[in-house]
Amino acid sequence: MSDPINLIANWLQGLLLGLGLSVGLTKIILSFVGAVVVATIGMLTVIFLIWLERKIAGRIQDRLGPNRAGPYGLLQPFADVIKILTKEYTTPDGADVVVYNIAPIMAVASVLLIWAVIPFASTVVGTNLNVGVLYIMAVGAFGLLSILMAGLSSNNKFALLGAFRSVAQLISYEIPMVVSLLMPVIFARSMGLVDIVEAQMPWFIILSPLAALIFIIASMAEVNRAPFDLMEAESEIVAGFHIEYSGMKFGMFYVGEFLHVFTVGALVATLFLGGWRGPWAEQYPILGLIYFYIKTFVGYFIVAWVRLTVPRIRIDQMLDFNWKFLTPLSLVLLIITAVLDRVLVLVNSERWVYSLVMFLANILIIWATVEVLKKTTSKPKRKEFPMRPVAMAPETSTSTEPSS
Amino acid sequence: MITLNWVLIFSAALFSIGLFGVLARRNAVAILMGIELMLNAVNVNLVGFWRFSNPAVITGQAFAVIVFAVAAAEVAVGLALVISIYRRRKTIAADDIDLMKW
Amino acid sequence: MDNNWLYIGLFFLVAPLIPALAILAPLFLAPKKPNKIKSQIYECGIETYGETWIQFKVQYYIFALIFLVFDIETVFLYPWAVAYNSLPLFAVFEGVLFIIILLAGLVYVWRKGDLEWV
Amino acid sequence: MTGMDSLFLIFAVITLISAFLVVTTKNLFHAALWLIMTLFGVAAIYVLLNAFYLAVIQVIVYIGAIAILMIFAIMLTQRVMNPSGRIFNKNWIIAALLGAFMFIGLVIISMQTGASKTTLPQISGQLDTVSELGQALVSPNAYVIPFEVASVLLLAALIGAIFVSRKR
Repeated sequence: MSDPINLIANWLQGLLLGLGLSVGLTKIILSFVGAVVVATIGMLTVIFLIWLERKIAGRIQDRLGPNRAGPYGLLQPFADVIKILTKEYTTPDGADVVVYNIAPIMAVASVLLIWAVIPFASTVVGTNLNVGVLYIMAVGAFGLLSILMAGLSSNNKFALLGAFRSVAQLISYEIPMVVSLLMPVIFARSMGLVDIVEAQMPWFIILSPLAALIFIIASMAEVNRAPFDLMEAESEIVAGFHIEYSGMKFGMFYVGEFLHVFTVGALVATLFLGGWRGPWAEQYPILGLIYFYIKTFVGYFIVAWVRLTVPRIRIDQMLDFNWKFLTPLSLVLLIITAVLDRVLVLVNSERWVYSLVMFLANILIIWATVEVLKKTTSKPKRKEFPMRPVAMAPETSTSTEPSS
Repeated sequence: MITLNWVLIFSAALFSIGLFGVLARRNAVAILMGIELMLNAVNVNLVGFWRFSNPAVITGQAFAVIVFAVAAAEVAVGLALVISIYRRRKTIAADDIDLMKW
Repeated sequence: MDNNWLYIGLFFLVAPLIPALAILAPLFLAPKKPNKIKSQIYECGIETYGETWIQFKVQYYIFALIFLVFDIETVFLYPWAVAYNSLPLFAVFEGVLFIIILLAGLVYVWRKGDLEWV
Repeated sequence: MTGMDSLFLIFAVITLISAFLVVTTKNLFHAALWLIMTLFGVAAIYVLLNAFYLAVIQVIVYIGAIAILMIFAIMLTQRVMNPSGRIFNKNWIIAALLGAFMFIGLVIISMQTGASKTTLPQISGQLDTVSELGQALVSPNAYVIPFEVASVLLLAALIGAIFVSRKR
């Protein structure tokens, strides 16, 4: 009973083979069922996540969050789903109807596709692609495309502006993301996510905390969450690329965004926090699944926390931060990691020495970066105003009457 | 049973469609799209020859990777030229851009 | 072609199917009473003014250009990283040289002021 | 192996139809979307031919970068929704004939070689093409010179393209 998921899969396989189906067809049907289950669980998680995030937001902003529908407002997301299902669709005049309708589908699909390569536990693995990490980046291209399609087909200026802004942001932050993902690949000598999880004898966040940090920041920009939510920017361009969408079509963009944040949590867990690894995870794969979900929620919580704490940045700051800080930093980190790795392997050091040197090198880079930033950045010059009394004590107010 | 010929015919068709696009379209961006199609056809050929001759020798894939880099450079410079021409002449129709004809 | 990609291929079928079903459901559940005003383009409550396809800054294109070059070069580093164990020392420095050329490009566009959003 | 054959045919037909629409669609934004469809079909064919790394970078580079760049250029240069004027130039019939001759000629040439008899060789299970490619691209007796030259070429393209498109 240590592995209920594979038990069910084996039972299903036996059942299908018993029905007289061929081996190849059975494999296809099993893969199909697996894909449907993984995708459906992803979608259902979102319903819970929306409630969770609203609760966290409430707590951080010193209010209650949803608390009317059901205990602790747990039924609130279901009420929202029912509401959004019965909303009318409006299609704007002059919209490019086919493209307009495909865009929200692609937005969700591009995120769901990432779940195809994530290992949930030691035995529950969809696939182990030998190009897994690059597959994740490739699927991200479809998300980019969905935003562009939504913005260009809506026949709306705000949508167009939002789409262009967000594409500029997404493509910029893809560079540090790709480079930071090279670090786990160098450590694991493989692009397959299963291999990467199995190689994490100390977790990769210990080997390269800076890479994890860069990855989290870059993916925060990739999911368009505050502080990088320029493309929505309610106060500037109303809602950005999905302004003309209503009802479930808008809901799909919303779901896509939440699911993407959760997926980022899963990627952080898989690539840097050891995936399903933990005590007794090899013997009892179901434990690995639980560890994986806990780590995913940790990653998710970090992203949500930053979103609720930090204000939105301007577009020039966003681009400067990426091109003048994150990209050079990640490239320098890559050079140092590559050279150090080769040197440490050449002197044939122990695993703990390797980890310690890598960790110290990362800390050193962070320290040096902070020092360089202190030296080079100047504080924004604000106009100095003379000190003026705001309120005056009653006895002095008559003598120092302002001249104005 | 799939043979090398299938891949070759497919890439020949892709190449010919791209060639037609390059020669017949008026819009300069569309011409660049045609060139992309032709480069893709070349890549399909390279991969096909790699797969059907000796997969242990990686030459075909290495060539295809270099073609990727060349295609990217070509698109970057080509589109920059198109934008520059548009800014001066307010058109990107290829048969209107005849400044250097004689 | 191996079985891993069969699963990926099926995922490519399933992943669009679920949101497509969710989008189709309101066609049976939701009211449908379109009118002229409802389907107007939203523009903060005023009537639509001018053309939608406005001219954009060339800056967007320049950033996309820088992205294209960097994206390709970083993607080429992945096979190098995968093969890291079996590389000779010379090859490691080839990779580092590659990254340095990349950094030189970044320094160039930075110096020339093309990274400024003006 | 009939499954693979039919998959190849399906992807090939989808790709060729989209490619045809790329060169004949009037609306350039739609043409770009069809181009993306074509490139995706080519990526699927790479997967069928076991070139996984190429399939993935096909999507990353072509769809994620080149197609986006094209859409940006379209937005910068033309009113897409109201395309005016003809699609083709005066010589389009000659171009079509030339394309058809090219196709027929290539098919005849490939028929005359032994290509129609070359079947898929088996790939051994432990052949890791990504790792092989990584070694080939940086090892001195293989492709290190093209690899480094490609990076210099991209750098030159970056500098040149920015110089041309910059506002003066």
